Amino acid sequence: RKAVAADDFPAIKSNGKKVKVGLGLNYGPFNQPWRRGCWQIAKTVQEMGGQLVTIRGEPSKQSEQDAARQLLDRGIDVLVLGIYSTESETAYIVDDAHRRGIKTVGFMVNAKDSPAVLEDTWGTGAIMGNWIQNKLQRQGTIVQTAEDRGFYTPFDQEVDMLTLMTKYEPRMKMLPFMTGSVSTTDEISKGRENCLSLLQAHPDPNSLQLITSWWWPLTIGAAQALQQMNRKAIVTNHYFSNQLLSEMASPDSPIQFSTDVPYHIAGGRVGQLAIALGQGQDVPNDSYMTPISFISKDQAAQALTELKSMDDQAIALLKQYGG
Amino acid sequence: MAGTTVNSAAERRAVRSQANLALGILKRWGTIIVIVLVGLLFAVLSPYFGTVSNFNNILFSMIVSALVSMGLTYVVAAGSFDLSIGVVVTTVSITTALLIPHTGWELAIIGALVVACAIGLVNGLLVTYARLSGIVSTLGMMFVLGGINQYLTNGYQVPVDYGQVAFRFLGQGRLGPIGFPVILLAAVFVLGHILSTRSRAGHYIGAVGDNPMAAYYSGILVYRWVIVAFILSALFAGIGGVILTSISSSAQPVGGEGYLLEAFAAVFLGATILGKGKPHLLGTLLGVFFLYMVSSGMNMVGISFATRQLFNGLVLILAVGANALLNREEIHLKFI
Amino acid sequence: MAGTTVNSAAERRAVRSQANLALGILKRWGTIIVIVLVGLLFAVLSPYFGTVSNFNNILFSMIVSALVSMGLTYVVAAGSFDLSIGVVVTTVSITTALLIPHTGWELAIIGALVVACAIGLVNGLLVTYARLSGIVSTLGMMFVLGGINQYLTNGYQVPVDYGQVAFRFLGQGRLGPIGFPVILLAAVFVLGHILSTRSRAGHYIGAVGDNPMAAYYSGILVYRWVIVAFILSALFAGIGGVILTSISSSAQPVGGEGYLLEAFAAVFLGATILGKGKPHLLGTLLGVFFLYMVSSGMNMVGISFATRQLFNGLVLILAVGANALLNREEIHLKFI
Amino acid sequence: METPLIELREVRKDFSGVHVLKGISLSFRQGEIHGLLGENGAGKSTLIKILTGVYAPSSGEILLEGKPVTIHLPIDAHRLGLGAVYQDSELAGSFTVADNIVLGNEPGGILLDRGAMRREAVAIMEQIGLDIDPGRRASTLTAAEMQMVTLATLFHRRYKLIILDEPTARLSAPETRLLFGLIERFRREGITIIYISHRLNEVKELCDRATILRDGLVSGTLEREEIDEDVVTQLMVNRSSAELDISNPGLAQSQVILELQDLSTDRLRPLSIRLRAGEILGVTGPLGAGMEQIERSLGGLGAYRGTISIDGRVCDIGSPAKARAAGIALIPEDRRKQALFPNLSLGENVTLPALGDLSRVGLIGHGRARRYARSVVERLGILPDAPERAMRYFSGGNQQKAVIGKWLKREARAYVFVEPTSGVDVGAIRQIYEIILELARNGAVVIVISTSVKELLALSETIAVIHHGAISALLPRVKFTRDSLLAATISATAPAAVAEPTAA
Ligand SMILES: Nc1ncnc2c1ncn2[C@@H]1O[C@H](COP(=O)(O)OP(=O)(O)OP(=O)(O)O)[C@@H](O)[C@H]1O
Ligand SMILES: Nc1ncnc2c1ncn2[C@@H]1O[C@H](COP(=O)(O)OP(=O)(O)OP(=O)(O)O)[C@@H](O)[C@H]1O
Ligand SMILES: [Mg+2]
Ligand SMILES: [Mg+2]
Repeated sequence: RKAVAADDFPAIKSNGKKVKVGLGLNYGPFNQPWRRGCWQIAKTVQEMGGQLVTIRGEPSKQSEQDAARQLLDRGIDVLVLGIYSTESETAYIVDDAHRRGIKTVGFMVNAKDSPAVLEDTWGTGAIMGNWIQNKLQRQGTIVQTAEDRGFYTPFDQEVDMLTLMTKYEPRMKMLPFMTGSVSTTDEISKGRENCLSLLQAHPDPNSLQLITSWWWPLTIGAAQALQQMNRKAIVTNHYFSNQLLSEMASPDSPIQFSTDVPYHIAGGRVGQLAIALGQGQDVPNDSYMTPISFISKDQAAQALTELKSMDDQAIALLKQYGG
Repeated sequence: MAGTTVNSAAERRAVRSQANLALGILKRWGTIIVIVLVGLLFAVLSPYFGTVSNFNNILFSMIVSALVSMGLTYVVAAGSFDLSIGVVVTTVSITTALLIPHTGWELAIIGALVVACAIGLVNGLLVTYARLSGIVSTLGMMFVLGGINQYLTNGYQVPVDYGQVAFRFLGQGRLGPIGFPVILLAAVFVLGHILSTRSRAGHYIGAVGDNPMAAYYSGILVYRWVIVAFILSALFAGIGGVILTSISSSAQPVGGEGYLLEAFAAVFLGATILGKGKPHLLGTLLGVFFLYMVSSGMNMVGISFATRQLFNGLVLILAVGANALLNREEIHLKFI
Repeated sequence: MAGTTVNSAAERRAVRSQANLALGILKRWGTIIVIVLVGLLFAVLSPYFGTVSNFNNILFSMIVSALVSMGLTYVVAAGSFDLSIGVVVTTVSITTALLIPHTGWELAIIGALVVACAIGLVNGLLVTYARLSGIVSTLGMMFVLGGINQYLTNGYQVPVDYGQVAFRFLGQGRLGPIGFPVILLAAVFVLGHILSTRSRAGHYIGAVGDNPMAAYYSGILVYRWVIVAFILSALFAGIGGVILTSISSSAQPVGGEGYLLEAFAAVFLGATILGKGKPHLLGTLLGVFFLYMVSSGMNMVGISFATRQLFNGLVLILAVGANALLNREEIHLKFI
Repeated sequence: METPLIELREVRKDFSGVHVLKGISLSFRQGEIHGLLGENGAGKSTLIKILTGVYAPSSGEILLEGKPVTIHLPIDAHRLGLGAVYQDSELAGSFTVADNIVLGNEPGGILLDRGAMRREAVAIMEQIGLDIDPGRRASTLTAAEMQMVTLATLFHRRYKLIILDEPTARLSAPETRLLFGLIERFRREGITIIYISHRLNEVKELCDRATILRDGLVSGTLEREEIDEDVVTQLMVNRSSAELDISNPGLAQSQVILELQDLSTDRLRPLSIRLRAGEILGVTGPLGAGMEQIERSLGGLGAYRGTISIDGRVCDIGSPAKARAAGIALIPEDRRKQALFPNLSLGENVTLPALGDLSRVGLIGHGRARRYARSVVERLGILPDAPERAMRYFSGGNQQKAVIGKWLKREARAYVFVEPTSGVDVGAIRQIYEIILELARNGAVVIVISTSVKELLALSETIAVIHHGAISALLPRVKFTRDSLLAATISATAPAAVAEPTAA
């Protein structure tokens, strides 16, 4: 299914002009969605007759910006700006690129004076809220967890969205945000620890109905904690991963609903924008939202197989770019 | 002269003993008192904090961190640093998960711990015979292992079959109210404590850390004991890794690094406990407990991320400070 | 006896000089040779590596890290550790971004750097007069600042108006081919180098770090210089924070912590450079350069994430090792 | 004749290109006490460190009872029955005295038998008449106590050969007696002893033979009866001992500079004394008598009661920095712990206190600093004269010279020297004495706290003997003879002390 705001994406055709697109491969072990995105960018660029120039970096702001600056020296026509650095942080790179006549496009992040494809965080929040409210019939207590605030903006936006939606429901209560440390730590354990003490603090079985985790390792931790204390509560998740989906698929897992950002779709769109920009087609500096995929427990198994096949293709294709 | 030393010694003893009566207790217990007070604070703020089952949860949460920190204690005691312990947890966890399907869980564990010891050995050799700076070489080791972990996993988790009941019991089982891993932790601690207080190894590691030159002159095989310290540190981290694998029925490709800072905090916080002023296992354990107690307490009271960190920091400084201020030796010239 | 001195001394000098010819060069330059070789390797592997603009890129990338590491050098030289430098970058960056709209960029910078010095001062006081362990107290400070950063930003980034041309020039401007911040870095380095080699502060800090007891007996104000070292470290990190704010036209609520490990690697790698065996600013700078050169080189050659880490680690160990093996102290008993 | 216990053949050693031992061939007979003498930096310590596996020789071989042996590590030496107390021996500060005494050879297997450890240590301490609380942390001991504990470590292993590298450097007369007693006992047990010292009289008193090293070579071996000041001095520094004699001509001027009024601490009874410009006060007494209290008070190292005034101004000396500001320079006893920066270069070490004068507009002139360092090194004849070399590479005596060198520049009103010539060779002793007298001549007050009677007689103009924290004798130097002073230091009720304290 698709999200409304995501539907108006322009139809782009290649006018055959050869284009060199620069892309930094800065995904790490936990960033498989990001890799699927890169895969589709590469695929689209190839299909539309463009040439992809990549630099293999590390999953960090620093490395991402380094890669971007290095790409500027590679005779590219278009630079794809990635996910770790915010619009402000890449402004100087964009300015430099434009000075050199290189076009820029943002991938899952806004870029100064450039078009971009965005993760539809608000939509995700809304979808999540929508599902939760229906599920709980708009009454009960819920708690959210995600990585430390400020560490990854989309999470913060989704958390805020859900909090806001809950505010308007008189019979719903949102407990204080449970912060889940950062990706350099053992987030599954962290998620478990947080959830354990949360459950301690709310020993009454119906004092907590639902846990929303916006980052899958924290979700798995939460699920483990529930099992350990054998407590019943619904768990909802954002972001697919093999582990998450296989966990979710298992019947006794409390994970019942999950949203995801279809990076592959976003990647395809970024690829198209890049080609269009490179070929001098006129592209407004607008940001386009990505549709949101969301599944319920019964769809988990199927989603997993899809995901696996996509990952295999992604790895296969990106190998030739040192992925 | 015999005379003079006698009564001077006597005097000193006298002076000391009366001083002890006054401050001694506080000196020994300064940090611990702070820990207890903080605990009470939380107990007051949240009715559910002071419960047995929460105490169990804290213990359960701290297991891996405690093992890593205890291991680090030996290296610090020997006068070096080990930055690779965090990643060792991950590497060993991965090794275990990979081996289980092929060798069964018993051999898998043994194999994984052997790997851990091997890593420790390499660290030790680099720092001694190869004469490398402990910080740089273990940092290098940290990167190397990070890479190896990627090779082993391709960035995916390595699942442990839910059917591995016996293995999963190690991390998830319970004996009565107490989690089985907590018992494991206790056992390891007792062994480690005996090792460091009663055994030759512990004694010599301490001597080397205190004054390598004196140790060397008195015929102690300095290098051997430094290497042993590194092996112990890796081994303990490895045990942590095994238990972590069992707890989460899987091995994650990354994440272990997170234990590093915690471990350092625990060891150096622990060094101030009981007024010892040098790292010791009990102190480290209490240090870890303190850190996890605080974090659990803050979860219960449900305070914001910002306040959480602030509190964390202040309470840490306070705990060490309480003790430092009481232990006023003549001149204080140690800044690490 | 005068006689003997002269000719025995003469002999020794002679012997020394010829020995130098043999080993001396290698000793001094061991690590640097490795650095150069690695550089050449990359230049061979990738046509884009050996270019001026890539060199500029490397310099540009390392600015903040270099500043942080240089600051840390003073603290390590004084015989302590500072784990708060990473977060100081963030705090100062936030302060700058928040102040600019109210005070204009000049005052904002001054204000922010004052804040940095204040943080350093507190660290210094804790470690000296309050007698806290440097590691624990600066770790505590790290948490405290992390909390404060959250309060200041609520986790949102603080933008700097794109209209702040002058301010943004600091980080984004260019003079000819060279980025302006690179020139700033050079300037700070020169000042810092003079400070540590030509000023009394530098010498006293070194003396305190080498033997605090002796320094104390010689009437050197040990505490003062330790505090100065911490202030310098925070100040340098602060300068890094200001430049970072300018480069990214905004202040991020988190992220500075990342510089910490890099800084330690750089300082201890740098200590082995030029066979000094103790931290010095030039060594640190070269150390940082090395780390960033390697990372850039690996970008260029385009190797996988796993290989990348492996290589990183091995090359680090190699660089230090090369030097250690050449500088064969008679007895090696230093393991940090 | 029977095979020597140890024979060294053509032993050479160079430290990364610096040739220190240039082919030493030497043999030690069963059960003899063999003195080893030589100027600072001659290679004595290096030689015995090679013999005990601390360093590896560059070439040459070692024969034990006729059989060639290879000694890689100190533990090998211990196993072969070769024990040593090194010049730079140290204790593990955070360990107890008992732990230190048995360190490296603890009873028990994998697990230590703490009870037995303590018992053994206590037994050893009783055996050698050393009375220190075995439970005390080693870091709380005085230099002399540490030295005695270090000596005690020799007793928990059975040795064929025991090497003592300047054991008396940190001891006062009474402990020296104690030590000689121990050596006597070793001799009776037929243990061979290598005795390194710069004190010829000790060597004369103890040794059956003595070998003199000079500049990395054996310059001669003497039988007992041949051992004689002149010959030895000649062989050591090729100068006659007469040239090295020196004495204080009486440099005291009229005006009082340093005045102590009822100066007292927990371990020092109230003491009042006025010292005039150019006056050199020698202070001595047995270990633990409280000499160190004077140094601690004047150096700002410990709390004191009473007043210390300089040039009539009462000054508060709460810390070394304040002492320094007040114009007092303390040259402490334990050079490695309290005076030297081992990893800084010789140059940096000696220039450190003078940095102020060597800098213009806050910047230190490297050229100036280098020249200054050179001048100091030359003036003290520090060997090797390599200012850029790390301090830890210098020989014990040369390190001591560097410590003195640190204070050449600084114009202080009062200098407090503690054991200024411990471990310094006869040649250098003279130079250091000259420097001290020079300081006095320029109108500074000098206090020399020393346990060497010879030293006090050579330097002092006034001598104070301290017992049980109180002055038992305070007399002009002329009132003392070598023997009377020795007697006075050993017991409080010696003839010299009868004369009522009337000085200054
Ligand atoms: N991009 C978006 N921006 C804002 N809100 C969104 C966005 N996408 C989805 N939503 C909200 O999320 C909720 C579910 O979205 P969606 O429209 O996909 O489901 P639906 O309308 O119930 O199903 P369907 O679209 O079959 O016809 C709706 O309330 C919608 O307003
Ligand atoms: N580890 C070392 N590295 C380099 N040089 C050294 C080292 N140890 C000693 N030396 C040099 O070897 C020479 C001999 O030193 P040694 O300590 O043997 O002299 P010594 O005879 O013991 O003098 P002293 O009477 O002052 O103790 C000195 O010049 C010293 O600088
Ligand atoms: Mg993340
Ligand atoms: Mg010597």
